[in-house]
Amino acid sequence: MLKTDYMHSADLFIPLRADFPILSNKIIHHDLVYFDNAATTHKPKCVIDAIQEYYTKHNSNVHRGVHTLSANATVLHENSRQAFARFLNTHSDEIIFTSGTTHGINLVARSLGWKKGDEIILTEQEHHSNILPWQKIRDEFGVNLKILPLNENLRPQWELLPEIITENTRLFTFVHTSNTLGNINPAKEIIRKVRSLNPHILVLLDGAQSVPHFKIDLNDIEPDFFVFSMHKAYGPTGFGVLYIQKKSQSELNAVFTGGGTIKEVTWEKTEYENGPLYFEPGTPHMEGAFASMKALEYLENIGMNRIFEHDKRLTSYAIEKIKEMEEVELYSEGEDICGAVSFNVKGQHPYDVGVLLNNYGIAVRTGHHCTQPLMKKLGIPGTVRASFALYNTISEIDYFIDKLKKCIRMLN
Amino acid sequence: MLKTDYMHSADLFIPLRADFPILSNKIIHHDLVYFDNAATTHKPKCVIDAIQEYYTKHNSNVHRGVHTLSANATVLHENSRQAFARFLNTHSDEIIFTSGTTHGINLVARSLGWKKGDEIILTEQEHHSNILPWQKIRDEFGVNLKILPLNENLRPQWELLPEIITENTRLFTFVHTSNTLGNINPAKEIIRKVRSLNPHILVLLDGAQSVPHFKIDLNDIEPDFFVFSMHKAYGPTGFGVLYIQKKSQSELNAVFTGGGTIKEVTWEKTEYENGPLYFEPGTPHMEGAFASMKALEYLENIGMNRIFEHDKRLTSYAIEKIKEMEEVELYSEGEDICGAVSFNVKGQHPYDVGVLLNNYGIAVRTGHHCTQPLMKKLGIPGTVRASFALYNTISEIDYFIDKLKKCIRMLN
Amino acid sequence: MAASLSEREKALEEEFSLFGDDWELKYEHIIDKGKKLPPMSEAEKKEHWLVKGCQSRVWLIPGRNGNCFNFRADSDAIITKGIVAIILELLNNLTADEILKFDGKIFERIGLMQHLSPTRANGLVSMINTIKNYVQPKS
Amino acid sequence: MAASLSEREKALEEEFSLFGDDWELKYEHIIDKGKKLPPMSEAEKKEHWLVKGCQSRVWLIPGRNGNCFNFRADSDAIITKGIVAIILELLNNLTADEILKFDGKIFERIGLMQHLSPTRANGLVSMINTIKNYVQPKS
Ligand SMILES: Cc1ncc(COP(=O)(O)O)c(C=O)c1O
Ligand SMILES: Cc1ncc(COP(=O)(O)O)c(C=O)c1O
Repeated sequence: MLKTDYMHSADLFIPLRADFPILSNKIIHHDLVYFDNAATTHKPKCVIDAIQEYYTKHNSNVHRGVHTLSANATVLHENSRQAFARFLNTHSDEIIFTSGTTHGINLVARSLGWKKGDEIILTEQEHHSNILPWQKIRDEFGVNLKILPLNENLRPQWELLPEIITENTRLFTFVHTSNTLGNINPAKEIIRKVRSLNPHILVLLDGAQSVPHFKIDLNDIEPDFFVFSMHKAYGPTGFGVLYIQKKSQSELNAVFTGGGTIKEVTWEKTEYENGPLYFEPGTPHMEGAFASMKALEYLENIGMNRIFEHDKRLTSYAIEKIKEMEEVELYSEGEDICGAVSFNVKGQHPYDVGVLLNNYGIAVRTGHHCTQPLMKKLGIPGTVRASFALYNTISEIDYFIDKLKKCIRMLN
Repeated sequence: MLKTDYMHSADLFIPLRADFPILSNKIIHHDLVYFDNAATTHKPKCVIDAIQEYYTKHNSNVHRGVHTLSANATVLHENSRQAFARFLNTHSDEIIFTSGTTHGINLVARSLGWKKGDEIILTEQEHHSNILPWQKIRDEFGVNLKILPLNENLRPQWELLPEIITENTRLFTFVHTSNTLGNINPAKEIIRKVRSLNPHILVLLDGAQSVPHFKIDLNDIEPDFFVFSMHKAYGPTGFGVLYIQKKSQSELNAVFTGGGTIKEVTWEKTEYENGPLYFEPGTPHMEGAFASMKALEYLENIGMNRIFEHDKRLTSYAIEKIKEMEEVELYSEGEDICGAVSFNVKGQHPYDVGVLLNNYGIAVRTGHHCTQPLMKKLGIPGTVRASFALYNTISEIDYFIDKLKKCIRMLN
Repeated sequence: MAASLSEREKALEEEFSLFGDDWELKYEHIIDKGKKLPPMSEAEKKEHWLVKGCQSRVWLIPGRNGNCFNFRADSDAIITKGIVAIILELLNNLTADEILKFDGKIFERIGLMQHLSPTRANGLVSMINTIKNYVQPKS
Repeated sequence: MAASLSEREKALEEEFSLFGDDWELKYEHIIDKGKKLPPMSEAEKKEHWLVKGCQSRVWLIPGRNGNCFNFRADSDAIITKGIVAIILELLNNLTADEILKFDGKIFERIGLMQHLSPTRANGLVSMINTIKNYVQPKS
């Protein structure tokens, strides 16, 4: 019953596999089964072609050029900003182009002014990229870093928020979807709750793992800051977005600066641009903006809701199958998991499992997934993580489960 | 005589035009004459193909993956670092990947610790990207910003260095080749001189406009920091290099941090990686590293010395021709100019000249070229800048001069 | 009564249609319009009247004439000045309602711009926005 | 006299050639070697002996036997432990000179790694470097 259901939904996506040229590669004589999508996804042909198109037709430096190529490149660049605004249901003057999630978080951390005694709160699920920048702020400015601990189901203990949030809390930051566990945090409700406790708190939402899997409506979620990387969402490397809510933009004093950010420069004083350009010093990753626009169009054509449905069913199917194996300890359980599943083979190191699976052409990630505090909480060195994308299939999961069983036999 | 000479050298490069697909585009019914190379260069087919290859064969997140795709991607990524080390005659553990020149300069500015009274010296020729980061440091830390003024030939008055450098001078930064005037500063000699005046001074060299035109031997020049962008050197956008001399690396406390930079993270304390990884938080622009490696190979195959000869002759030829026109004021004069030539039509705004030239298919850049202090010194709102690449030809310059004359007639 | 915006745009299109595809003639015509636009005095060229976001400098001084608006403008670049002259031709002596309808697309139709790019180089979009900002009823 | 490094590498190649292209057999063999390597006591697994840069933890304790070196090692991952076991088989009871010649390429030849990647996941390069560091004559 359930199975047929999964099959049905997943089947609809099978033709899309043809859009991803890399999938036809062989790994050690096996078809590639790529379950490392939370690390980076592959790119559809339309995105790869867009890059080629960019360099064979449009390449030119944006913004100040009067010649045709430059004017066109500028239009394309700003069209991309508008595409992001549409994709995220927000305004283009809130879309700042970055080189990725990590860059976006650092930019926020460094561009906010801090004073001793300010508090930053984050959860025990965060990725290093959403921990280390705040640790540095703590160490340099005497800011307090407070951790919202996880409960036994490995979800943040939201009910502790009233205790942990004070009038000194300046920023609350949390991951939208955990890259290790795959659980989706109820961002909209949490943000409302946080604001009800202290209306001045700035909220940063780390969307690195949510953007690839479901529709993001920033107008509805209302974070102050939202960050993600396009390489994890079928787009090119080196490109990401930092959304800054219009009314929070004035809180930031851009930490990096340079060409393109100014109205006027004299030795004494510089008058800066308003809006996104203020945060985008230097020549942008123009190819990245163009190709990302095509990636968004690709996703919109399929429909983020359908992608969510697909990815969710795949994830649930994987969870169901893994749960049937008693040699396996599963860390990703629950209705709110989408995209990534973490587990270990009891008594075995995740590295061993990963190496053996690779010999069957199956690419999983093993290790701490840049969430060492979470690993510490779990008391383990790492996990095996299988993470899914729109081109993955139910039969790939079946194959993976079958080979996982073989690996377990080899290791015992 | 001279002319034949020019022709000869330039002719040798004409076949290379076929490597650049964008050059066959028409601009308003004209062949594209692209003289905006100092803003960004076009990409040879091998670089464009490399991007396609990356995404159809190699794409995967680097560093910690145990699966084959990830291990291979890591090898390619580190091969690229080695290619840069070879290209610049230095060591791969001194090559830090950035998103561009501007990013590299900001990274240095923010990663050095500053104290009140420290001095930073820069020249009056600098690009905004090498001014604004230091202005911010000045304003935040009470550091003194000192300007090395230009002489009447628009060259920095190096002879003032003994006066301007003191024991409080922490950093001296200067442009290797001016993006507006095209003059090459004698970096090696200047750096020796600076160090002889104060051996503790850190020196940052802005190589954005030198890397595309001549061989850079960092082992010989010996700056502490060297920055450039690959998009100006026939490579992809969003990718650049910050070279940090090994012995100066310990002076920096990386300002941005996140995934990939650590050995171990706990809530209390983080143990960071040594070397380049420490400065490269987040998923790198892996496509950029791969394609850049191909760009370097392309340049090495032609030979940087031959490229220099070609670009220099083109530049000298353009200067010679412009000087023959008495309606034109030339700002780029001298034996040390390579790659870019700035001028104005007397009594006319550079914008008007640029717009008209564009209608003949000629792409020049007009405006302040992100060097407003230099414009102020010259007392002009901007210049028309023609800048050259290896695919430009003597006959393109002839065409440009011919059309420039037409534009002047139209404007008068 | 003054001609409506659409009538004026139509007239302008006809005026430019004479030049066919010959961009040199078109630009000579624009340069000519620029030259004919009365210059502002240096005293009038105040920072305050500068339109932000053009590569050349554009000064724009608003004025009223009953319900209608009357702008004066100048630029240090002659082509920009010609474009400004056209904008004034099109918009001066119109009411706010009419002016707010102006979308600048006419410049595409007469073949002067391929598209109204958001680039800061040609400040057309900035000029139009500045004008609209002046005439917009303030709440 | 103990066999030289190249003799040992040759023997190892022959040992693995039996498995042909069958990676499952190869890995079973490595896992077997890992299991047979005597474990360290928990007390010995000190932070100090950890090899940096492996995804699994590897402890490596150096020892000497006259001119020759003698390492003991352990890992929390069994495949890594198998690889460590091979390294010890190859290098133990050799002189510094011999050990410094070791380049790890044997692992490519026996078909265990496609190339010795600088990735931190498989810490092979780190292990080799750590060992060489121990035996390197200190100046
Ligand atoms: C001399 C110089 N420095 C710095 C830059 C900034 O380079 P990017 O915009 O690639 O960061 C440029 C280019 O615009 C330049 O010409
Ligand atoms: C939840 C989360 N946050 C942040 C990051 C960092 O993203 P990037 O490496 O693209 O900067 C990642 C991905 O590694 C992630 O999964």
